[in-house]
Amino acid sequence: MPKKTLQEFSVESIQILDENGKIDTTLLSQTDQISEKTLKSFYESMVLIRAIDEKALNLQRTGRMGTYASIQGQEAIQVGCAAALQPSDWCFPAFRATGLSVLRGTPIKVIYQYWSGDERGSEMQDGQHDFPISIPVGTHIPHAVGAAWGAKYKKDPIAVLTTFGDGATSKGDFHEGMNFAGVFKLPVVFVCQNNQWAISVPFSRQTAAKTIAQKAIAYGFEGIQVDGNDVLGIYTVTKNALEKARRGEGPTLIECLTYRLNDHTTADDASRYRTEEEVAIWQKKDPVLRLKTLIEKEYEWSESVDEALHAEVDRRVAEAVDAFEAIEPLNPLGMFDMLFETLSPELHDQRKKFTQRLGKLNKEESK
Amino acid sequence: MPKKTLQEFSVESIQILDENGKIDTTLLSQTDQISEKTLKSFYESMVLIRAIDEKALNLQRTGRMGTYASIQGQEAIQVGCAAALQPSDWCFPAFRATGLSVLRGTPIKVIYQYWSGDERGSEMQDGQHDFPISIPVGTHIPHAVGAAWGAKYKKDPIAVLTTFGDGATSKGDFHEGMNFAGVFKLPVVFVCQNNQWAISVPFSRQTAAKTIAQKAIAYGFEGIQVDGNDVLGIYTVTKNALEKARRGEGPTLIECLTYRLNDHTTADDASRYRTEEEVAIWQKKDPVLRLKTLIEKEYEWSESVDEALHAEVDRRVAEAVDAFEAIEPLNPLGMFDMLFETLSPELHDQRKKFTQRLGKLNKEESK
Amino acid sequence: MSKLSLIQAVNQALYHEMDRDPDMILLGEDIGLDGGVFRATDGLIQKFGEDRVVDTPLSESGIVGTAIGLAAYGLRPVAEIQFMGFLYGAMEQLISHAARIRSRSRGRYTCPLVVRTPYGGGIHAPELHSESTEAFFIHTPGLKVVVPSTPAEAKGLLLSAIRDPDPVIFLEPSKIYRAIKEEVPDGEHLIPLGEARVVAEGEDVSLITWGAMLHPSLEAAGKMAEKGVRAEVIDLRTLSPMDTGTIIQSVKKTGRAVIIHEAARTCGLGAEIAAVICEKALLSLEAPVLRVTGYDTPVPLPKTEKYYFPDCDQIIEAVEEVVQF
Amino acid sequence: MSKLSLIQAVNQALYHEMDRDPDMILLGEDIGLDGGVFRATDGLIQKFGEDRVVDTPLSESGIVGTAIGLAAYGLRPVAEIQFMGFLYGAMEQLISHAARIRSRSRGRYTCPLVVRTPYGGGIHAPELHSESTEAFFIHTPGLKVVVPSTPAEAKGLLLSAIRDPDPVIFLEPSKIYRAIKEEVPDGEHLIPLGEARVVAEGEDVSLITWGAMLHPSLEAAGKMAEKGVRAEVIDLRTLSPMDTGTIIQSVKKTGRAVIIHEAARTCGLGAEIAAVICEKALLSLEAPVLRVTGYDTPVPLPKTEKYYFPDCDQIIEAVEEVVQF
Ligand SMILES: Cc1ncc(C[n+]2csc(CCOP(=O)(O)OP(=O)(O)O)c2C)c(N)n1
Ligand SMILES: Cc1ncc(C[n+]2csc(CCOP(=O)(O)OP(=O)(O)O)c2C)c(N)n1
Ligand SMILES: [Mg+2]
Ligand SMILES: [Mg+2]
Repeated sequence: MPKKTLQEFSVESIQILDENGKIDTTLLSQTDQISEKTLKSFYESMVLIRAIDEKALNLQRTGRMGTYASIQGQEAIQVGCAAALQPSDWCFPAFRATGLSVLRGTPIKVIYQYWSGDERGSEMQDGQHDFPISIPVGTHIPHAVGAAWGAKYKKDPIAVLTTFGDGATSKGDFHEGMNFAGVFKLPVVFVCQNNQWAISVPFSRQTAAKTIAQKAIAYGFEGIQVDGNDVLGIYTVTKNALEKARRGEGPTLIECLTYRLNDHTTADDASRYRTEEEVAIWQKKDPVLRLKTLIEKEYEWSESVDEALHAEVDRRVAEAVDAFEAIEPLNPLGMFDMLFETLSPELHDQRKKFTQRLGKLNKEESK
Repeated sequence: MPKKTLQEFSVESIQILDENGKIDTTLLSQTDQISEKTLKSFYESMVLIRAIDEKALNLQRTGRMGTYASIQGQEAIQVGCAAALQPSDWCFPAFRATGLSVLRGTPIKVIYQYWSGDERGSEMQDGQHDFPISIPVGTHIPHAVGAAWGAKYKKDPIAVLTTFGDGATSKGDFHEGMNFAGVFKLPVVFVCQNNQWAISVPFSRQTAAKTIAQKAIAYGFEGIQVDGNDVLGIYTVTKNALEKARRGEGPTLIECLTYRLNDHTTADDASRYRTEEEVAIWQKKDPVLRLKTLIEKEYEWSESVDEALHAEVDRRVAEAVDAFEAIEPLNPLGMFDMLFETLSPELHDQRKKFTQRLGKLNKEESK
Repeated sequence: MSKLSLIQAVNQALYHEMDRDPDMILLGEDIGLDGGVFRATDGLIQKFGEDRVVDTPLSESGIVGTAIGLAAYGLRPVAEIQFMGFLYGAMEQLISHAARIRSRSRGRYTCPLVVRTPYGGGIHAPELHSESTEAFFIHTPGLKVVVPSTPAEAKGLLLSAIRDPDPVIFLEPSKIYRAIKEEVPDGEHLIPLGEARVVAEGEDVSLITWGAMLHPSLEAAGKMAEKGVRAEVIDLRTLSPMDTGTIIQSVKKTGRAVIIHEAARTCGLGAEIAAVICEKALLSLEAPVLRVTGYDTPVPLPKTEKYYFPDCDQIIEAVEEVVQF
Repeated sequence: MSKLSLIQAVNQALYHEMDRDPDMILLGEDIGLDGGVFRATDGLIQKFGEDRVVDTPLSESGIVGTAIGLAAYGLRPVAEIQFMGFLYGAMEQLISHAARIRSRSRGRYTCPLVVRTPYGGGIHAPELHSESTEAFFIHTPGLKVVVPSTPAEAKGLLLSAIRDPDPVIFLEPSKIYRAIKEEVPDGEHLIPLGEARVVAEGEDVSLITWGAMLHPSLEAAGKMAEKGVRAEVIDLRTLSPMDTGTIIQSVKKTGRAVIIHEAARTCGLGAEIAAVICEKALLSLEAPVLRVTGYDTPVPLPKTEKYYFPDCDQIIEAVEEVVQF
């Protein structure tokens, strides 16, 4: 055997709902059928999370919120993943996942709190098995893997899902986490929102690999690319991967190829590094429009129904903004009280001195 | 395009000299012919580095040297790589590379110095472009990549080679280094000595991938497996990869599938975790024997010539041991003097106090 | 009670707690069949199986990172890092995550994780096998740092560390893994975290130390006693949070302090101790607070490593200096 | 001379040195067309091209690790890490390698690498964007640590850092990137590393600080002057190696010291300074050495971050305490 082929791999790409709002029924029927109701609820979710995002940008612009990372263009991924997940599954999102968090149960108000720099914005609802966002890119991936390991150890019939960007795949944590998942065959699904930019760094500068999906080959499990603006493809692929995970058949890497339509965050100016033409191309592939085209065609979704949906969504968002703006100030003592289960004497001392200082500061402020 | 194949990959394995000492001439002739002289010099090198290794084990056992990591079973890789490298190339070996270092120019004495805990054991010869060994597994890989980047920047017509074990591929540094090499298309060759164990951890626990070679797919460049006990295969593949690198065609990952015949180090007891049967199988694949069979058959390499070679090698090693044992003690002041180009006042102070202490200690010892 | 070495006491503590708590799992490199490079986990895979004693890939950040996930999920992971010098690869996971999981999630998730690692020098091992950079972790809010100095201490502190609801870096002085044997209580043996131990009482000078350095400090105290100088010797045990009360009380009594640690001098824990003394007991001080420490250089390789670590003579010199000041 | 902000001064220093030294290259995330998230490298890719101003993958350990290789190969890499909190991923490369390349290779290879990173808080950014863990690097033998406090200082110190033959961590106080403008010398402007600067002379108390904290310290000194207390204000500039001489000289004169830093209190550089004072100037001390610092907690998110950092009032309180002691 002087020269032999040891292994052959191929990387596949899936698209169920194309850019013109047309469905590939063969692929769809391989999985369970997606009902009219489900399709409409996907669309409603997308409209909702886009409205939340629009409002966040607006709150930031008007000085009522801090730096914010828009999810526009990436709604299909978040809706597809949320729909594929069970409530009992655990979820470890990266920061560009506002939609996913909302659909997993985080109140809109809490989202705005987080981006306004209020620590209560990281609080989870009862029964919501999500990790709060953390900022260092990619470093939450091993946590998802560890939780999946815990679930496997405890024989809990759940799966874990984590999201991250294309940039995150360059970090050592992506590698070490993926590798553990493969070695221990853990029930975890890695969802890469490949929006082709990491702030100003294009995908081609992030890796010489043509796809993120093929990176799974390095870890001995399956990777697949899906059109990241196709909610049906994402839903189907993610659901299959989660079920496979729950069956004990190990991890999957899903690359959702998409595009970040807005600046990286409100602190960024994308015109410094990418062209309007490129953005325009992707604007035409908008995941929300695409689904709208489908339901208009297939289920007689009318403009008036659509307007009613938008009105209802706007009302919900406005309500959330009111609630957000009515929040009582954050107690700064949390800095001490949330750190350990029990305060050490030294921290107790620091806390005491801080309380005195706070008293003075508050007095001055109220003057 | 609802479902399409984006990419196809295959992982190949090369063997030129098989386990019975037979050469595959088709593969060999694809590259430049390897002359009788070269083949014999490969064999001589292997005998030499095995003798150096044996002596190191002996020095350790008799308390004249510290912990040592044997290279037995892995000689073909080190001889093949050394032969493929040009003196002007740079080399970043991991710790299991005694043979490579010797063939790159490190005096045998200096090898023993290193493993006896003498810092002068990390010194390079004039014109030897090698980095000293460092201990944290895999973390030297980015340095090799950085040097390759430097060479590319300066348009120096050289390549860089780095070696590491299967265990090293699990570290984030492997990932980050490989990824940079791919993105910047750097002149670097990654040689994994996959000896199938990382101390007691078997390859199957290191990664779920079937090969290390396929990990290159994640970084968008070529990976290839070669029989790690076949010096001709290694030489050929490595030489090609180095030439490709020097031509500006980017990096290559070479997985040399081999086996560590001895304990991990002299501080290890491999019988705790692996079977004698497994070791026996690999003893039969010994790279030195294999090459001997070939030259015996093809070039009438006789027992008497072989004995003369061993005698000469033993003489060289004995000479090196004498030189090693005659070395004057290491000056501990190097601790301060080697740290920065200029000592800070505080370090100067510490050095002064240390000199006083040293005076006292030396006086006591000489009593 | 049985007479155990420090490494045996660690092994016994792990055994005891795994037996008691089915949610406790061990993970690390070579901790399974090999029993760990120092044999801390010897026999545990045979007893508890390979789901609970898990050999991992060579991946320190992966070990700590997944252990954080395990802990948050509700397990009690105890990770072994083969040497402290390899913990540097996991710093981001420790600083940015282990230390912050509780506060970031506002108490919803916690991180009851123990990272055990051999630390300190004197074992004639290669570079980065002699690290004592405890100060990194002490300076990281959200982590606890514990260092035992004897076998019985090791068992009692390790059990408390494992049961602690927050992340603990547990540093085992490898130099004395086998150097001392002492009676170690069988079964439950808990030493509370956060309390220093006065090992020897004295009136003239306070020697403040921890880990392997306790032993030359005691030796120095013994020799000084012969010369009529009565040293109080404090073993800190928990470095973070530090038992400032015991330190200050002692220095107020003795008026003199010498701090002994292996770590590099600048910005080591010795600095913090001196600063606290200088802040809280200045008026009691009859002499400068001295530090006997490693140098501000990497630890040399085995041939000359002995010159790096504080020895009994240096401690005596410092004590004489403060006594004669 | 032109009036520049600190970030402009950094930009000018980079420009100046790249123009002078063809072996200098910049690498980091978003430093090319984007000009860096704070615009430190604005315009440089246009001038020097994309071989010399290199956007890298999102990979801090990769950036530092390859920069070490670049430096050893003979280039002068200046790496930008986007925020100090992301440097933790590169700790192993810094501690185990950058700091040791010269000594490990016995001087054969060196590591003339500068790692620039915005540091400190007060910019209303998310978690881990407000770190000031300089003590980690000060405690690492083999690294130098430099922190400028004004635009002119930034230029002079950065140029020296780049020309230094050993690795330098260059921490830029992001809070004052744009807060102050001052005259910055055009062209060559070198401030030697290792020398502190006495910003204000005084007889009654020494305020020792660096980076952004210099400004509230100066403000406090000004207010105290109105009350007749003359504070000497020392800007350390180079934290490692530290200019102990200037500190001791000042404290011997004033008899009182207050150290101000943003970093968490325990095991911060303030501890080292207090310890050095307590060792070398004890008899001159007329009051305890006080530290005004961040708390031993992570920096809160923007809503309450302001409570974390030392302010003028706290400094004044500490000064009053030592003066009235
Ligand atoms: C470890 C780390 N390095 C740098 C940053 C700064 N940063 C924040 S987001 C980002 C780009 C992330 O790109 P990607 O992973 O593709 O996610 P996307 O923003 O596109 O959703 C960078 C560099 C960070 N938060 N963490
Ligand atoms: C970062 C790091 N972790 C752990 C160790 C301890 N250690 C030394 S060698 C080794 C195994 C290395 O395995 P591999 O990379 O396959 O190389 P091999 O020893 O087989 O040549 C380990 C775990 C180390 N030196 N560095
Ligand atoms: Mg992206
Ligand atoms: Mg191996």
